[in-house]
Amino acid sequence: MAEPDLRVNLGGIKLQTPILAASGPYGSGLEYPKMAPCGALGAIIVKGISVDPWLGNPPPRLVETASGLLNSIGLQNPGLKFFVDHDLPALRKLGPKIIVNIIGRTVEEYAAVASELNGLPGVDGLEVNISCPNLKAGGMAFGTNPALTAEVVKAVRAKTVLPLLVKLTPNVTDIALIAKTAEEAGADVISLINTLSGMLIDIEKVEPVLGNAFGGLSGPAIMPVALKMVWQVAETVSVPILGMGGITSAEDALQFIMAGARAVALGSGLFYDPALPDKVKKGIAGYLQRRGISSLSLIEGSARKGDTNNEPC
Amino acid sequence: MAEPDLRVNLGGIKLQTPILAASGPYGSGLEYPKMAPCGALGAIIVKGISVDPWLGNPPPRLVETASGLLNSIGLQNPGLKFFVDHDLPALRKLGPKIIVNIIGRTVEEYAAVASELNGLPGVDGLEVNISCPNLKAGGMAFGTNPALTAEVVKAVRAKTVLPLLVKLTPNVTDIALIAKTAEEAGADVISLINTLSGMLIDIEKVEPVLGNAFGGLSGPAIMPVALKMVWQVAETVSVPILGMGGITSAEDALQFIMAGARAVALGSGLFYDPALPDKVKKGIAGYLQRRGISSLSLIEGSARKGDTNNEPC
Amino acid sequence: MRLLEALNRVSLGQYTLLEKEIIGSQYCRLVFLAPSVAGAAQPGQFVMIYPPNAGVQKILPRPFSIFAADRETGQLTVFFRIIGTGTALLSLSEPGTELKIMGPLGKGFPVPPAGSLLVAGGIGMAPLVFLAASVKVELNFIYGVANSEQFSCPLDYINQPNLVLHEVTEDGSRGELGSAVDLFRRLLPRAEAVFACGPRTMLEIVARDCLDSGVAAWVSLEERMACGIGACRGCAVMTKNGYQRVCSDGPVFPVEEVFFHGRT
Amino acid sequence: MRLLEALNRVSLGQYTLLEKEIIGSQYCRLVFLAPSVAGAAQPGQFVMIYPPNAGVQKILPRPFSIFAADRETGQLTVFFRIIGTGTALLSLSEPGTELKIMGPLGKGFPVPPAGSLLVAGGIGMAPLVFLAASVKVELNFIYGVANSEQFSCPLDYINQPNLVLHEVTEDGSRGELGSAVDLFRRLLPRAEAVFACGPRTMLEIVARDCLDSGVAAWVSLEERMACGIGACRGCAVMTKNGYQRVCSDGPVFPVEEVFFHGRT
Ligand SMILES: Cc1cc2nc3c(=O)[nH]c(=O)nc-3n(C[C@H](O)[C@H](O)[C@H](O)COP(=O)(O)OP(=O)(O)OC[C@H]3O[C@@H](n4cnc5c(N)ncnc54)[C@H](O)[C@@H]3O)c2cc1C
Ligand SMILES: Cc1cc2nc3c(=O)[nH]c(=O)nc-3n(C[C@H](O)[C@H](O)[C@H](O)COP(=O)(O)OP(=O)(O)OC[C@H]3O[C@@H](n4cnc5c(N)ncnc54)[C@H](O)[C@@H]3O)c2cc1C
Ligand SMILES: Cc1cc2nc3c(=O)[nH]c(=O)nc-3n(C[C@H](O)[C@H](O)[C@H](O)COP(=O)(O)O)c2cc1C
Ligand SMILES: Cc1cc2nc3c(=O)[nH]c(=O)nc-3n(C[C@H](O)[C@H](O)[C@H](O)COP(=O)(O)O)c2cc1C
Ligand code: FES
Ligand code: FES
Repeated sequence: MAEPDLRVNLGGIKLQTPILAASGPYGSGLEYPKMAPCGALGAIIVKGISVDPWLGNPPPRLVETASGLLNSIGLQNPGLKFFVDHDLPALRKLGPKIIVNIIGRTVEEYAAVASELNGLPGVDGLEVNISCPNLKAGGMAFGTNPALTAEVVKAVRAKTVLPLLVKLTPNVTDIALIAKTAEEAGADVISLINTLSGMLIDIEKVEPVLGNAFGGLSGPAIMPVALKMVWQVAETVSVPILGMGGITSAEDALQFIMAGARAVALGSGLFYDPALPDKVKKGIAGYLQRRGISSLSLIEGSARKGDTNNEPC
Repeated sequence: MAEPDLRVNLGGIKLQTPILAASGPYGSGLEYPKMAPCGALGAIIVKGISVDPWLGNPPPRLVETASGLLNSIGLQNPGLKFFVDHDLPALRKLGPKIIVNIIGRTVEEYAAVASELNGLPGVDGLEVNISCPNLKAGGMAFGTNPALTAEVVKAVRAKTVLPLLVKLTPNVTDIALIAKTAEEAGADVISLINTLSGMLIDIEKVEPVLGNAFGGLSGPAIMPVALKMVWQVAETVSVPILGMGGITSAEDALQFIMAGARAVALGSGLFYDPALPDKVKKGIAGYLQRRGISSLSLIEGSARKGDTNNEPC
Repeated sequence: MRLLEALNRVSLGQYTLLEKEIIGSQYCRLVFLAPSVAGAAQPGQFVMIYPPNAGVQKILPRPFSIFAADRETGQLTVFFRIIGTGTALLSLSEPGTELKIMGPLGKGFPVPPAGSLLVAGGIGMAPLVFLAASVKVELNFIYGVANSEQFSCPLDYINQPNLVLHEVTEDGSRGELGSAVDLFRRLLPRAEAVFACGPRTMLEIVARDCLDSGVAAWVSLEERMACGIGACRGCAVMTKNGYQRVCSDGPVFPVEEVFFHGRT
Repeated sequence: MRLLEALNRVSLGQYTLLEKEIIGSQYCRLVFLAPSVAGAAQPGQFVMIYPPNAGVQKILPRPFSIFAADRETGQLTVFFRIIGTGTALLSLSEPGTELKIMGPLGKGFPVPPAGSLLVAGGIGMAPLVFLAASVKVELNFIYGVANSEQFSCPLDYINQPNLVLHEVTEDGSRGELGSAVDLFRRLLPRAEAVFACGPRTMLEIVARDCLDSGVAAWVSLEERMACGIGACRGCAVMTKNGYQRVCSDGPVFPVEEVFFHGRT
C-alpha cells in the first residue's frame, strides 16, 4: 500500500500532517527545532503573544504531578513587536505552518494583536486563547462565559481574515455551549483543551508549591477529560476541531482523531519526549497502513457511530 | 509528646479519625473490613442508595488511565429496603460512624431516601450525591446548576435531622458558587470532589472503551484539581469540608487538610492499597508528632495564610 | 455441587518471589512463598498482584488465576501472558524481592466428576491446570492455542496420570490441527461435565452446546477489576439474575447463569 | 569573560550506562558513553536525563550538572543525590542499559583566573569539580557539607595538583568544623574571582559579600525545569533584566544579575 495521506485542512490552513505543536510548551517555536527536527509538524502554534510584554508569574512556576504537570508561567511573553521583528522572520524559514496564539486582558487588547498580525507574511492563522482572566470582569476567564466568549471572538474576527482557531478552557460546566458560541461568533476551528485549574501544597513549607498558588494541569493525567470534551464538541459544532491534552503517543493521538478531532496538538508530551512529533507521525501512518486506510481523514470521528449522551453519575 | 489528637467534628458527626472511606470504592462497607481492619476509619460512607434498586451501566465499567481510573458503574445499588434490612445491621457493628450516600433521579426520590433513613439507628449522617442526572431536566446533573442544587438540598434537609453532607461534582465553572448555594440550602458539610467526566477510546475496536462511553475519572491524576477546589470552597463557605480526590498517602491527605478540609475521604486509593486508611492515619500522626503539633485541627487550612485569587491563564 | 466461598480467608500481604521463568517471548511463570494464600486456594480462584515499581501510574492490582498452590510448601504459582505494562513490570521482578498480593479471591470450580471435560483456550489453561491437578478422577483436557509457540504451559504440570491431554493448534504446528472448539464438539457427547476458560467466543460456543445437550458446565470469566473483593461493582457481567460481580460472585459461573440467552 | 553558548550543539540520544557507583545511602555516580555530549560539554552546563521505567507517571526529565566529561573516551559523568522517584529510578539502572539524555544544556562558567575561589555546598560540588578539573591555574576549593557522611565526592576527582582543597563540616566530623560560608569569608580577601554552587542561603551570602567587596563572582542556580532548552519559560528566576530562564540564560549567572538586591 502507498503511504497513507496525512494531510488535513484545518479551517482553511492546509497542513502536511495533522500534528501541531501546542502553544506554550513549544515556546517561541525556535527553541525545539535546534534540537529535534520539526519536519513532522503540520504547524507550530507559537506561545501566547500580547500587545505589550507580559512579565509572567513568580517562581516556582512548575511542579510535576502524578502523570501530569502543573504550570503557572503566567503567559510571559516579549510582546507583539518583539515577536514580529525577531521571531517571525526565523519562524517563516522552518517549514511548518505558523499559527500565533494571541492573548489579552481586555477585548481591545485581543483585537489589537489580531489587527497587527492580519496580513503579515508568515502568519498562517491565529489561535485565540480565551482562558485569560478578563480584567474588566474581576479576573474571570473570558472562556468561562458565553457572552464574553462571543465578544472576544467577534472582536478578533472583525480584525482578521486569517483562519481563526478559538482555544477553550475546560474549566466550565458546559463546554459544548462555549464551543457553539465560539463557532457562531466566527471561529473556523475549535481548539481544546487548555489546562485544568489545579494546585499542590508543600506540606513541609505549609504553603502552595507554585509561586502563584494556582496553576494549570496538563499531561497524560488529563487526557480522558480532554477526549470527552472533544467528543462532546464534535457533536455540537460543524467546524473542525484541534484536539489536545495529554498526548504522549500515536495511539493517544488516534483516540482524539476517532473522537472527532481533525488534527492534534502536542504539549507537555514534548517534555517527555522532544522527538514526539516524529514518533506520532510514524505511528499514525503505521496504524493506517496496517488497516489499509488510505487517508487519515477517513477515520475522523470514526468511534462515534452511536453518539451518546449518557452522563455517568 | 503524647499521641496527637486526630478527632474532628464533621458537621456534628464526631469522628475518631479524620479519615473516611469514600462512597463507591468502599462498596456497601461490608466487603473491605473482611480483609483489612477498618479501625483507622472515622466513618464509612456507604455506596449511593436510591429508593428502588438501580441496575447500573453495561460493562466494561472500568478502565485504568495514566495515574487514574475511569468508571461508569452507573450507581448500581440494591435499593433502600435491602440496605436497611441487610447491610445496616451489619454496618452498625463495625465501629466507624456510618454515613449513607443518597441518590435519586428526581428531587422526590432524594427526599424519599432521606426521609426513610432519618432517625434509623446506626445512620450517623447523610451525604447527598448531587452528581446524578436529573430526569426532569434532560439528564443534566443536579450539581451543575445552582437552582437545582438548592432544590435538592432543601428537599433533603426538610426530611432529616441528621448531619447533612452535600457532595459536589467538579464538572462546573464555579465550584464556589455551588458550594455556597448548598451551604445556604442547609448543608452541614461540603464534600468534594466527585469524579471528573472523561472517556477513553479503544483504537483497535474503534469505539469507546466503556460500555457507557463516558465515565468518571478518579485517582492521583485528579488530585491537583480536587485540592484547588477544596481551597476555593474553603474560602467561600463556613461549614467544614470533606476533601477527596486521588489521595494515596498521608502526605496527600495532609495537603487537603492544609488547603482547608476538616477531614478526607479515600476512594480509588483503596484499590491501590486496601490498607491505606491505616497508613494514612499513622502518617498523619507521625507528621504532627515530628512537628510537635498536638491536634490535627490546628493545621486545618494552615497553607492558606494569604488566600489567593490568582487564576493562571 | 457448591461453589466455594472463601472470602473470609482472603489475605493481603507481601510475599517473596521464589522463582521466575520467562517462557518464550510472551509468557511468565512466577512462584511465591505465600502459605496463607496457597493454603486456602481453590481451583478457579484468583489473586490480585500489585505491579511493582509502578508508583501511582498503575493504581490497580492485576488479577491472575491461581495456576498451582501447594499447601505443604506454601508455594503459590501464577502463569500469565505479558500483555501490557503491569504484566511487563511483574515479569521484570527478580526472585528474592517481595510483592504485594491479595487472595485467594472469588468462587472457584465445583469438584469435577470422573469423565469431565476441561476446555482451555490459550492462557485460559491456568485455572484448569490447577483444577486438573487437584482431583484424582479421570479427565479429558483440551488445550488449544493458535500455534506451537503459544503452548506456554510446561507439560509436567498437565501430564498427570488421571488426565488425557488433547493438544490442538490452529496451524497444526503441534498436536491436532484445528481449534479447541472442534475438539470440544467431538468430546462433548462423552463428557460428564464441562469446565472451560478461554476467549469469550470460545466460551459462548461451549456454553450454547452444553446448554443444548444438557451437560452441566462451568466457565471462568474475565472482566476489568478494581477492588477484586466485590466492593466497587466494576467487574459486572450480565446474568439471569441481573448484573453480578465477576470477582466475588464468580469468576466461575454455571453456564446457564451467564449465557442465559446465548451470550452475556 | 564570556558565558558559553552551546545550544546549537545540543543532542538528544540514547546512551549506554557504563558504570554505576552508589555512594553511602544517598548518592549515586553514573558514567555514560556519550561522545557527542561529552565532546561539547563545558563546566557549569547540565544534562537532562529521562527517568527509565517510569512510563508517563514522571513526564519530566531530570536536570543534572555535568560532573565530568572526557572528550577522548567520550565518557560523561553525573553525580547526584537520591532524593525522590526520578533519582531513585536512575540509581536502579544497571550498566549496559541505555538511557535517554539531552545535552549539554545551558551556559557554563567562564574560565576561572588563577587564584579563584570555588565554593561548593553539598551536592553543589558537581559542576565545580568539573570546572576545577578543566583548568590548570591554581584554585582554592571549599567543599562544605553537614557531616562526614555527606562527603560524597571521591577525592581523586578533586585532589588535583592545581587545587587547594578545604573540607569543612558543620559537625566537625571531617575537615574543619564550620560552614562553607565561614571558610568563604576567610578566603574571600585573597580571591581573584568566586564560583559557587550550593543551597540558596549559601549563595545569597556569597553573592552579597562578593558584591560588597567588588570581587567578580558567578553562581550556578537551580529551578524546576520542564523543557530544559528555553522554550517553556518554566524555570524563571528574577534578574535585574526581568525573568530569565535558568536552563538557557543560565544556570550560571554573574551574581550582580541575579542578586541585584540581595536576593532574587
Ligand atoms: C479473574 C481473572 C483471572 C485472570 N487470570 C489470568 C491468568 O491466569 N493469566 C493471564 O495471563 N491473564 C489472566 N487474566 C488477565 C490479566 O489480568 C490481564 O492480562 C492483566 O491484568 C493485564 O495487565 P497489564 O498491566 O499487563 O495490561 P494493561 O496494560 O492494563 O492492558 C493490556 C491489555 O489488556 C487488557 N486488559 C487489562 N486488564 C484486563 C482485565 N482485567 N481483563 C481483561 N482484559 C484486560 C487491556 O484492555 C489492554 O488491551 C485474568 C483476568 C481476570 C479478571
Ligand atoms: C541545572 C540543575 C543542575 C542540577 N544538578 C544536580 C546535580 O548535579 N546533582 C544532584 O544531585 N542534583 C542536581 N540538581 C537537582 C536535581 O535535578 C533534582 O534533585 C532531581 O530532579 C530530583 O528528581 P527526583 O525525581 O528524584 O525528585 P522528585 O521526586 O521530583 O522530588 C524530590 C524533591 O526534590 C525537589 N525537586 C525536584 N526537582 C527539582 C529541581 N529541578 N530543582 C530543585 N528541586 C527539585 C522536589 O520539590 C522534591 O522536594 C540539579 C538541578 C538543576 C536545575
Ligand atoms: C508550560 C505550558 C505553557 C502553556 N502556555 C500556553 C499559552 O501560552 N497559550 C495557550 O493557549 N495554552 C498554553 N498552554 C496549554 C497547552 O497549549 C495545552 O493546551 C495544554 O497543556 C494541554 O495539552 P498537553 O496536556 O498536551 O500539555 C501551556 C501549557 C504548558 C504546559
Ligand atoms: C468505582 C467508583 C464508584 C463510585 N461511586 C460513587 C457513589 O456511589 N456515590 C458518590 O457520591 N461517589 C461515588 N464515587 C466517587 C468517589 O466517592 C470519589 O468522590 C471520587 O472517586 C474521587 O476520589 P478518589 O480519587 O479518591 O477516588 C465513586 C468512585 C469510584 C471510583
Ligand atoms: S472488582 Fe470491584 S466488585 Fe469486582
Ligand atoms: S525549563 Fe523550559 S524554559 Fe527552562
